[in-house]
Amino acid sequence: MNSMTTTAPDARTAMRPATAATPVLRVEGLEVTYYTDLGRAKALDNVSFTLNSGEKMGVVGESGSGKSTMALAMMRMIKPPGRVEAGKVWVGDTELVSLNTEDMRKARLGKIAYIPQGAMNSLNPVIRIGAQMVDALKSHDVKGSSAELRDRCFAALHSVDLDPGVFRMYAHELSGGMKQRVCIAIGILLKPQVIICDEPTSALDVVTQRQVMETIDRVQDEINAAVILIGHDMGLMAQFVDKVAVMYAGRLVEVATVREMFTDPKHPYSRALIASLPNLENKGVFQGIPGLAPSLLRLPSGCAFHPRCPHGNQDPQRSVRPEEVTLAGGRKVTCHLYDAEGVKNG
Amino acid sequence: MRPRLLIKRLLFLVLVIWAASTIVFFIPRLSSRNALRERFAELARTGGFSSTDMEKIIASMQKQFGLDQPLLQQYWQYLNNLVHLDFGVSLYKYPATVTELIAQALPWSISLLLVTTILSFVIGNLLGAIAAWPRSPRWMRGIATPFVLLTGVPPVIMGVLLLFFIGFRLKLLPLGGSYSVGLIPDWSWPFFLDLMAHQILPALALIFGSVGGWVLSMRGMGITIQGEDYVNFAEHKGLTPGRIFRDYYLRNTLLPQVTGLALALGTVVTSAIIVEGLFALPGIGSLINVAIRANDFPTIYGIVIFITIAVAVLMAILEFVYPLIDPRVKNE
Amino acid sequence: MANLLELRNVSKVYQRGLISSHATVALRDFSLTLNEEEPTILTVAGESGSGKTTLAMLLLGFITPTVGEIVYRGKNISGLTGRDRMAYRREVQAVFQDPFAVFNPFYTVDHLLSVPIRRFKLASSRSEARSKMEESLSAVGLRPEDVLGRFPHQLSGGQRQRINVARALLLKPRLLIADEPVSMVDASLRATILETLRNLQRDYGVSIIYITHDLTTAYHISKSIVVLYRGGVMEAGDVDKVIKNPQHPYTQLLVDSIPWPNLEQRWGQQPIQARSGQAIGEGCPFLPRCPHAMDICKTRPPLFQIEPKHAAACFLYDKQPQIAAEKLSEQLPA
Amino acid sequence: MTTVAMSPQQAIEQPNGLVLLLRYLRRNKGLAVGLAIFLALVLFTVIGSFTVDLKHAYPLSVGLKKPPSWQYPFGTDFFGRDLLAAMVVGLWQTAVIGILAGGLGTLIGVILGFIAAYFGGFADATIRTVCQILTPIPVLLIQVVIASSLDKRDVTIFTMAFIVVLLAWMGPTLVIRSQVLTMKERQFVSVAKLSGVSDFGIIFKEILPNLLPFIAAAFVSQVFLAVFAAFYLAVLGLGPLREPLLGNIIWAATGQGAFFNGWWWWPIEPSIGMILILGSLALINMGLDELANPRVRRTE
Repeated sequence: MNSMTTTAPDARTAMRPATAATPVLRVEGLEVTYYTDLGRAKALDNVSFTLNSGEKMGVVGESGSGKSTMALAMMRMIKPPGRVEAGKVWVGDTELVSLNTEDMRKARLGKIAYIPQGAMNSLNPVIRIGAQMVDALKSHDVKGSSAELRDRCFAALHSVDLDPGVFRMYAHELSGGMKQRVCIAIGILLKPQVIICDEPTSALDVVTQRQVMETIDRVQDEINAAVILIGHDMGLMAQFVDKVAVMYAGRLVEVATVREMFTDPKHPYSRALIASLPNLENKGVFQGIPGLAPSLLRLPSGCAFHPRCPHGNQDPQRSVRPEEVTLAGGRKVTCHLYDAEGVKNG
Repeated sequence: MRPRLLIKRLLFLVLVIWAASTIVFFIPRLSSRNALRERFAELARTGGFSSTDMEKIIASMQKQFGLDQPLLQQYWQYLNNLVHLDFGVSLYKYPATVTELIAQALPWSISLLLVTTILSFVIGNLLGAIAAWPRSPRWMRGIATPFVLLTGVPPVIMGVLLLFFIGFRLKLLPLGGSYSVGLIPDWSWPFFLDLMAHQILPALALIFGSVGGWVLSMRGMGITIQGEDYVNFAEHKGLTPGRIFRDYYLRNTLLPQVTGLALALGTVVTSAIIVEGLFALPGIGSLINVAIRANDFPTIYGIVIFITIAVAVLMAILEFVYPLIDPRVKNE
Repeated sequence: MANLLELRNVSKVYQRGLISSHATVALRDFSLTLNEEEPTILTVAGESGSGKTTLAMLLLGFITPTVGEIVYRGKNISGLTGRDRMAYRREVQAVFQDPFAVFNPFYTVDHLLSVPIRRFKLASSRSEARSKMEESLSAVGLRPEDVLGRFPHQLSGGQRQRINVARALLLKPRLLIADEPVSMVDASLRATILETLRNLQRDYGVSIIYITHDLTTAYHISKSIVVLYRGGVMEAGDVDKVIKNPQHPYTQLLVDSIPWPNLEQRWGQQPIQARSGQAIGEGCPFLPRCPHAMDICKTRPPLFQIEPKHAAACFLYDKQPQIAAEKLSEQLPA
Repeated sequence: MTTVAMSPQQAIEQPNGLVLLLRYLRRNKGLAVGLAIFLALVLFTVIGSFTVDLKHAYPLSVGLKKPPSWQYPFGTDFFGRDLLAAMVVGLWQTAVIGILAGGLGTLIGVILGFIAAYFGGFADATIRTVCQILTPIPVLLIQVVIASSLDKRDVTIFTMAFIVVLLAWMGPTLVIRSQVLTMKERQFVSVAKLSGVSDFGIIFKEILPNLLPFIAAAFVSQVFLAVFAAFYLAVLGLGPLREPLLGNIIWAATGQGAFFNGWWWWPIEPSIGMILILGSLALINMGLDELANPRVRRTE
């Protein structure tokens, strides 16, 4: 039926050299609470996962599910009224949450880089692009003459296939796609071990989007970093990431490889999400998810998804908060349906 | 700046000056008062002048001043003089023309006006920037409120208070005048120091009057800029706080403030008029002060137009300079 | 019965600034006919700057065409006044993209529904107006008591976009312009809103023009599609034929760049050339980025009929029969 | 195309207006202080006008140069005015000038601003150019020219207010115009058009309500400028000489060298009065600015 390309599905992952599976990123029990005027909202609730170098993990979920909060918490950029309550974030052998402000500042871009969503105005409008790259290098005590620093920037621009001439240009002279690629170039200047992309292409056209995603893919191979892609476009996840984490109401409800997630989703919310996606096969079939995302200020009792879940109106779901369990093959899910089946994570 | 824009800018400048001079020309003509008659009436009251043949003198004076010609004719003549920077003759200091008076008074005022405008610009903006910057210490952030109260203190009141407490009670600084009596003005260092001593209090009065405005506008601008994505991304890039403050925050907040500089000069000049009068400084301020008291209309109008020209020219210059400091504007 | 709406060779040119002669052509020689008997869902697809939003503004009468005319029931819309104008307003409505911007922050969300009811006199009494509002809200899956009386900032983006769609349901126009109705809404809610729009067409005979850059949802909801690039029609026809068997090089690049949500459909075979900035003259707008560029492409390619209900404006198919721009609608299945 | 990262849906009932206002004031101390001072002044004037014989505010009504005492809580001046009565009348007159000139200036500004922004084209071009031409002209000096050409005898508070408003309307016109221009492009105006609302309906029902904070801020700053200008003219001796305007009292005091003759209370009291009026107006203006500009408000 599909006259589209027919390369083997997992062609990409098979080609990757089998690096020792030492997790370059370990997040343990991360918790964030916002003390708003209207009450306390637990935006992130005991989130844990690991990521190996060279691996790509997608984080999906509805708005308000805590995706961006997780990224900000890992970068320790949560501003009042929010506060990181607990948890550890290990990048290689450094633990970020306990670092002092100066070391954490150096760790940003040095060990863990963040590519912003609004690339449109993430670049300083009144100084040249080059100056915004060199000051990042200098802030991380990178020694060298201005020529050396400039060459280093040229290399970064080249790896995101931007003409070195961009070094002397201003932000308003670049297109949306070019601005996003400059942000990526800045992100890889110090060859960080982890790169977090917070919906990097949501403001771009579909053709430019593919261009930017290919750039991130190539850049990741060059510096062998782990990449976290935060987004809501499941199609993008299918095409780009190795494993997918689904978040709901501040909790990680399922983590699985992209093949497992798309062919055999376990958690009812993941299943509904996959089913609702417009696809070549199911033209004219509309399967929305009933109800609305819960308010973090007044979470439903028991499992937060129970009001919208087909299995939701029974007992454990309504009253008891499910714990995360590990299923066969390392998949993780947080749902009472699998309490018996999985191994409790303690 | 493309030539087309240059011409447009100069044309605008001429228009502003024309508007000011037209307003200043017509308004007094509308009112019932006759400047000359009042001037002589006042002279007659102070004795040494018989009022009988006053009407004849006034008539001859009016003819000599061309006041008896039709209004439009006068207006045309008036504009013609204006083009040659001739503001007519001062009634109060009769033989001297207004232009000469201004030329004499200007050097005294220039130093006071420029220094106070620049100082209040720098201090005001720096304090405003710090007040809005989240990282600055707690008490610094509350600095805006007292300064806002300061904008409520007109320079003349500040002048009176300073004059009384510092000048009169504590005798720290001279009470007025531009330099101590008995000193001969020359380019020597002691004279310069003495001159400066006399300028401190008036300058303070003027600075206090205008610095609050800068604090307020900068604080609003600072809060808006610091919410921008590029400041956020700068933090994500792990830049040192100093660099973020200087290159990302200050640079973007200062630009719009510069455009307000020319207008600020206009306001400082108007305050200087009273302060110079209060401290008996021989600048433009006291010149117009005396002219008002003496109903010397040509001088008043001459100075008003002169100040408008100065402000308008300065605005034009700033307009040219601005694209050099803000790259976004260059390729307009 | 005159057609509901006709666009006859409509072009829109924006003159940038008085001085500079540089004019950008937002929409070039676009013709379309919609009649009331065959309500349809037509997708107008394209990247930003393709002219799709300009077309929406033209249809809504917010801007006037530089060339050509838009005719509503036989009368040119720019000349409509009084009762005719209100009738046009009543029958041509829109759903906008940004759920934040559509609500006037000063009023509660009811304002968005109560104003049209009052202005178009859809209800004789307050209670009838209230019941009409509640009926349309529940039709989009919202409980009226959760929403009515609330201020926009108190509701989530999803709720607000549903009220936006409820407004269209309430008015039951003859033509609904949906300008990116689901692009700012979560995936889970997207299907519900698209289904409501589809039902609007199927059950109430409302023609819908679905304006988007997202071909996956376009394929899912519409019957016919027109692909725009820099103001020109590149390809048009039955949505199944155009998406599954794109002919114009630009459409091929567009379809190939769609991240389909299943692992069998890999993307990324078509090489991308950076989008050049300089203004193209008369020739095919895609010339600077086209892998099959030929000399003849410097002149304007007309529409060629590739198969029934499927046409593309590209000289690769110059052996196929030519179609005049005015006949575009014949390619679009009802 | 970005997902709507909205704050979670607030299911709880929003606290009513008064609580919100108090909470906003607690966070925005400047506005609170400003309002407090302003109310105090209003009280002083209202109570004063009942308890004090206002005729004493004029020359030769009481003993000369008496320091503050039980009989004359604010003391008397060189011309035999009871300064307490003078302050009450002076504050009242300053308020009249301020509100009259400020109100008129804002009204003109709103009308011209709306006409220029909403109907655009030729009207917009002329209004905008006129405003831009008049901006560099130092307003106070022109007011000096006007005042000095009027006959001293027929200068009353109302002529003062008129002089002040003559050149004060450009500011609000440009501010309101730019606000209406941005508001006009907003999508809820397009939706209103689609709902059959007429041009006037859009101006008064859709755009105007959202501009109230800006108009309020413009009004307060106009009152501030008007009071400042009236005071400025009075201090130059161009005000209504007989009226006990605060500016006049200070002009008379400095003229007689009150400080040097030991009558310290004579210039101090009107100065404090003027500082309180202008200071409170400036604080209220700052508070309203923040209300009008949500981003500025967010960080308190």
